[in-house]
Amino acid sequence: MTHAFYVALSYAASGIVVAVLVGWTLLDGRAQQRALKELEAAGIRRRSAARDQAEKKA
Amino acid sequence: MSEPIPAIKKFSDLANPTIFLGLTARIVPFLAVATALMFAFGLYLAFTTEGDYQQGETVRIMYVHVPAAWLSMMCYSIMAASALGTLVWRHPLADVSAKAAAPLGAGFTFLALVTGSLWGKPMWGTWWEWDARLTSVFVLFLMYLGLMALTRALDDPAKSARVAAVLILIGFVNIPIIKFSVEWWNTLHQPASVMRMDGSAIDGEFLRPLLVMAGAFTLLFFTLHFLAIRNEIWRRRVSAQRRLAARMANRES
Amino acid sequence: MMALFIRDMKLAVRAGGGALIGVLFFTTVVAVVPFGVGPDLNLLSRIGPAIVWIGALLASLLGLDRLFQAERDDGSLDLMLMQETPLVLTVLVKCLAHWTATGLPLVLASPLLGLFMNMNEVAIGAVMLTLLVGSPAITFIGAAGAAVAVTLPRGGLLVSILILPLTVPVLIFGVSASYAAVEDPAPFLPPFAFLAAITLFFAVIGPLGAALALRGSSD
Amino acid sequence: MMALFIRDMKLAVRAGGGALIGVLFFTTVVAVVPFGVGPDLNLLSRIGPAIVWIGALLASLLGLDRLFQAERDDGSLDLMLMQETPLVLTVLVKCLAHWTATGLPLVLASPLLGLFMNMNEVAIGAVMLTLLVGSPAITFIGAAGAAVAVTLPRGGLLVSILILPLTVPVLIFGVSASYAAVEDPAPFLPPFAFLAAITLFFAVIGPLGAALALRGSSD
Amino acid sequence: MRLLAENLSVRRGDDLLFSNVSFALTGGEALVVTGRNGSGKSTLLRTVAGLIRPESGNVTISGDGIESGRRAGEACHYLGHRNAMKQELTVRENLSFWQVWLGNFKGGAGMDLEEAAEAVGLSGITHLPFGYLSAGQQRRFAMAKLLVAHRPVWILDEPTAALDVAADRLFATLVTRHLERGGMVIAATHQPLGLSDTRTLEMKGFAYEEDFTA
Amino acid sequence: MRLLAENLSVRRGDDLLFSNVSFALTGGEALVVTGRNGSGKSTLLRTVAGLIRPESGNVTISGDGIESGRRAGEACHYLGHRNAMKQELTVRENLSFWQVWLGNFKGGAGMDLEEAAEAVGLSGITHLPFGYLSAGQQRRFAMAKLLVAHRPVWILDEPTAALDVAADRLFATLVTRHLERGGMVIAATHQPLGLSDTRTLEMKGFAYEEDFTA
Ligand code: HEM
Ligand SMILES: Nc1ncnc2c1ncn2[C@@H]1O[C@H](COP(=O)(O)OP(=O)(O)OP(=O)(O)O)[C@@H](O)[C@H]1O
Ligand SMILES: Nc1ncnc2c1ncn2[C@@H]1O[C@H](COP(=O)(O)OP(=O)(O)OP(=O)(O)O)[C@@H](O)[C@H]1O
Ligand SMILES: [Mg+2]
Ligand SMILES: [Mg+2]
Repeated sequence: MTHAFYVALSYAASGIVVAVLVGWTLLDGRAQQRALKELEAAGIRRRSAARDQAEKKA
Repeated sequence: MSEPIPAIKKFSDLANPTIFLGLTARIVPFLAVATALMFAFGLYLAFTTEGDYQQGETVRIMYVHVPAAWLSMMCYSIMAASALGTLVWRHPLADVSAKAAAPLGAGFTFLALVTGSLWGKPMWGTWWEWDARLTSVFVLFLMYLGLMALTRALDDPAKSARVAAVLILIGFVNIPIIKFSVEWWNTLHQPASVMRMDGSAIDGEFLRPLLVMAGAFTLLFFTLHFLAIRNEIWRRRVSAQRRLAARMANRES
Repeated sequence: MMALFIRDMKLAVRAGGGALIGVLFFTTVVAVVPFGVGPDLNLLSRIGPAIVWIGALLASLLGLDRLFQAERDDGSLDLMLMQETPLVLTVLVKCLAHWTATGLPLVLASPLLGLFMNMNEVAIGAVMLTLLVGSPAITFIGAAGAAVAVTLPRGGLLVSILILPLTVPVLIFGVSASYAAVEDPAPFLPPFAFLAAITLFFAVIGPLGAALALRGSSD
Repeated sequence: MMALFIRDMKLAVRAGGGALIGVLFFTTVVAVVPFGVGPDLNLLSRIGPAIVWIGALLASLLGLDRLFQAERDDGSLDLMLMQETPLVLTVLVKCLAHWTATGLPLVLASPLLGLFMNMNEVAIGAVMLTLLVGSPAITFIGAAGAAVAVTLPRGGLLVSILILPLTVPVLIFGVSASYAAVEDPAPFLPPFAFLAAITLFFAVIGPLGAALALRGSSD
Repeated sequence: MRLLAENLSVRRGDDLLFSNVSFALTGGEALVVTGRNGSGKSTLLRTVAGLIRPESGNVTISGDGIESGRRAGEACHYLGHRNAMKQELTVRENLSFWQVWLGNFKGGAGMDLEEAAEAVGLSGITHLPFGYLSAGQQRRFAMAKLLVAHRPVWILDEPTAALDVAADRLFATLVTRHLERGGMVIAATHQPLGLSDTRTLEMKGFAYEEDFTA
Repeated sequence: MRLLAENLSVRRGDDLLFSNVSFALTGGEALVVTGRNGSGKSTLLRTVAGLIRPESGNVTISGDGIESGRRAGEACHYLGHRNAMKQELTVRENLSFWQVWLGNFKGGAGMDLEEAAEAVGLSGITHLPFGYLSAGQQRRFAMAKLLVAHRPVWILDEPTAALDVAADRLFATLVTRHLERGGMVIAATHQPLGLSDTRTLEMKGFAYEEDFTA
């Protein structure tokens, strides 16, 4: 096995791990935002948001 | 998120999740771009500098192995600081930060283990050895996974925060062990040559790409950590609003 | 049936990362061994296959006793017993889901642990193969034990008593097949074939026994 | 306090022989290793103490996660938390009862397993003695883990993961004391004294931690 | 359709709990089982559901298109003290699992999930994990489970324990509607269920019998 | 003797369940806590028993020979949804364990085991394993537990669920007798308890507030 092989493998491994970390973080963020949107659509408002609106009206 | 960002008036405002979300929304794009640039430069340097006369090509593994190893320890230190924040100051974001850091730390530790093994096979002739440095890094990896398992199994954040913080602090003894294992015990692994009291003992030819790559990894870590904290805040909002939904349904019916 | 499989998989994943915890436990158990016997690589590689097998056995045992207990505690078991669907089939599907969620990750993690135990590539492959073929047997045996334990008030622990002796042959054939792959004189195939036979045998006997026990238990 | 001890012993005996399972598992683990290592008697007797210790360690994990879970499930834990009696003391007594029911049988079974491993009399005696002194530490550490996991649905494995790293020092000193007894140059007493010290240390820290965790978890 | 229980006797441990209990129910009828604590109500219900093997006697169901002498259990929904729902799964996942798994008994069809949630007055929160709900909400969704798959016979063991007054009324409506469609209901309870026009079976406690003192 | 709860607020998860609940009880008084499902009755009771740490406020007990500001929990019996009895042990073993373990609070003495079994109307079956008993019988023995060790305050969470009519009456008698002797009772319930002359606290549900949506 040449040394270049181990080097290539290390960089490949690094690439994969970094890609997984980045991908997971982004997908997780997307999922949470979707869930928030769903809740918002179902009419669950954050209390502070509701309060803000009330203040605006007043 | 297009929320208006409340102004930061005092230091403790940073504890406010909404303000934090606003800040990250502004900072993260810059961080991400900087990370990409730094990686490009680091990789360029890593593959254009010459190989070592002793280790040949494999020295290039160092440019990922060492930053990953450093970050695995730094990440745990950040978690320990967050744990202190949870226990001492009851900072609402501290627990979020610790929880968000754990998977990242596990990732970097895994990387250090894998690249170390890939380096060890050509250099030492074995993938693995139960010496003090390697074992302690492996223990660090297990600790990360254990903490992840714990925080996910206890789904009430208020409850898991203190338990996790205590465990993080107990596990912190491992970090000095990792750092100094090469000096305290007789190991295969080489002793520190970059970060030493009496100045660096490594050739500038290798030091330059190493430091650039270390910078790139660090930037990557902070970018991801910010994003992960943001995700965690959102996750808690989701679960809080779900509970609220359950209770509102009670009231209406 | 598919619905049950999917539900059980979802449960395993959601209830605190079932697979992750199992693998972590497996790894921890194996990692404890060098602390006991010392970091002698030769010795480690000799006892490696046995240790990995023991770790896998312990890891599969620890979650197994809840296989039906959880269903009974929330009343789902009653509804399953009332169904027309043959109970044996239900048990079989539950076993498969359990194995996929907890046994398979162990098999996949075993090469890594093989490396830590300084085993060579052939030995690692052999252990993985034997685990793949042998570990379902543990689940099937465990299912029968878990079913018997459900009848007893809080008999969770009893499972291990009932099933441990039955898992001994699995363990022995698994380990000896792994060694046979490395050491020349000993042939690999006979113990491996035995292992496969044991798994098939328990794939029938285990769910049958479990179904019988559950029918008898209900009250 | 005596009442609690007696009750817990009764429960351990009635709910399917806690002692028996541990011993069975212990025996299985120790019996499988010779299959792996082959019939090399010298090697066996060399690794014997380590294997017996590892087996005992794993076997004591088996019942540990249920230490408080059962009490919580039927509501007894609430009443115990309301009592004036210091909670630490309650936990300590529960640990002692658990050890008497499951740890002590392991100690008693170890000479037999020592014989399997072809250990000589001195080594057997040493292993038994170190187990007697060291195994309570595992229970005490486990109590803290069990208290942390008391609210979890699938606590079992998680408890083991939390406590295994902490038990490593116990394992190391236990094994090295056992070896020291057989090999001449190494002195037996220092590691043995260390082992005793660890046990005493955890006899204080374990119940304290468990009590804190239980107070925190109650709701 | 007709549910027939003939000469049921059940032994628990060494004791005969009850003997020679018989009753018949046809479509639209409800049977309320009453009696003191420990008189065997729960046991009788579990026997009818086929969960306990009686010492003697049997329970059968008959009707058009049902082969005679068929085990009654398959035609029954059983709602015991426990809800048979998983805390970790969402309400929708729970309900849809039972819908698929239970399937419909001949001669009827279950409701849609959302419709069933509507019927128990809790539409709109089916995306929540079951464990998030309060005791009363959980019990209501356990009732929704009866609606998503069709079964002619409902067996209910203390269905209204821990429910507040509003939920009690809702429950009575559901049962009445089921009866109107030709279903049958057997319920054990200590409290009035708010149903009009039911038959009552009073369990008289157990015939005490011992081999060793005989 | 006097039990004083001042300005109790309790947070569960991220939500404030209730705030500023105060009440005082003296010997011979009973407080009935009512409210809809999920309004926080059980939570209030557990807070009084010292099982949940309140966000603010405290519960203290005072009286002759009791140092002031003492935690109320130690003077209370708590009977929750679960009976705190082991299925594997016989009734007698269970009761005698709790008798010894709990001991008597200052100023009173618990009953004999058999006497207590008599008082709940189930003497003669104390030799059975607890797991063999029916739901109602188990509940009755859980009440017997209140009698074997003396405590001035009884905290009861839906004590009469699963009880038959006779047992309901029996329960009312036990509570009345306890009150006559100068005891105090706090009970959460959906059903009338059959007690004359009690005070009522109605839980109104929750105030919503949280950190992460602030
Ligand atoms: C799986 C095996 C390995 C692990 C877990 C591991 C772990 C680590 C860790 C944690 C560090 C950071 C130490 C510090 O900051 O003081 C490090 C640094 C380093 N490792 Fe490894 N390593 C492994 C294998 C190897 C191998 C095989 C080589 C080379 C033959 C190697 C060469 C280095 C070098 C040169 C450094 C930088 C030391 C310095 O300048 O501070 N490592 N490793
Ligand atoms: N661990 C927890 N985390 C968050 N919320 C919780 C937790 N436990 C309970 N709750 C919520 O607290 C509220 C009050 O619950 P509690 O059991 O006190 O109600 P209750 O008045 O006793 O209702 P019921 O009449 O159904 O018994 C419920 O809405 C419930 O969802
Ligand atoms: N496994 C068992 N062995 C022996 N006897 C048992 C067993 N299980 C229950 N019993 C007895 O059966 C009798 C009837 O129990 P069952 O639960 O049917 O009563 P129930 O009418 O539902 O009472 P409740 O009103 O309290 O719910 C009880 O006296 C109980 O002691
Ligand atoms: Mg009943
Ligand atoms: Mg309640």
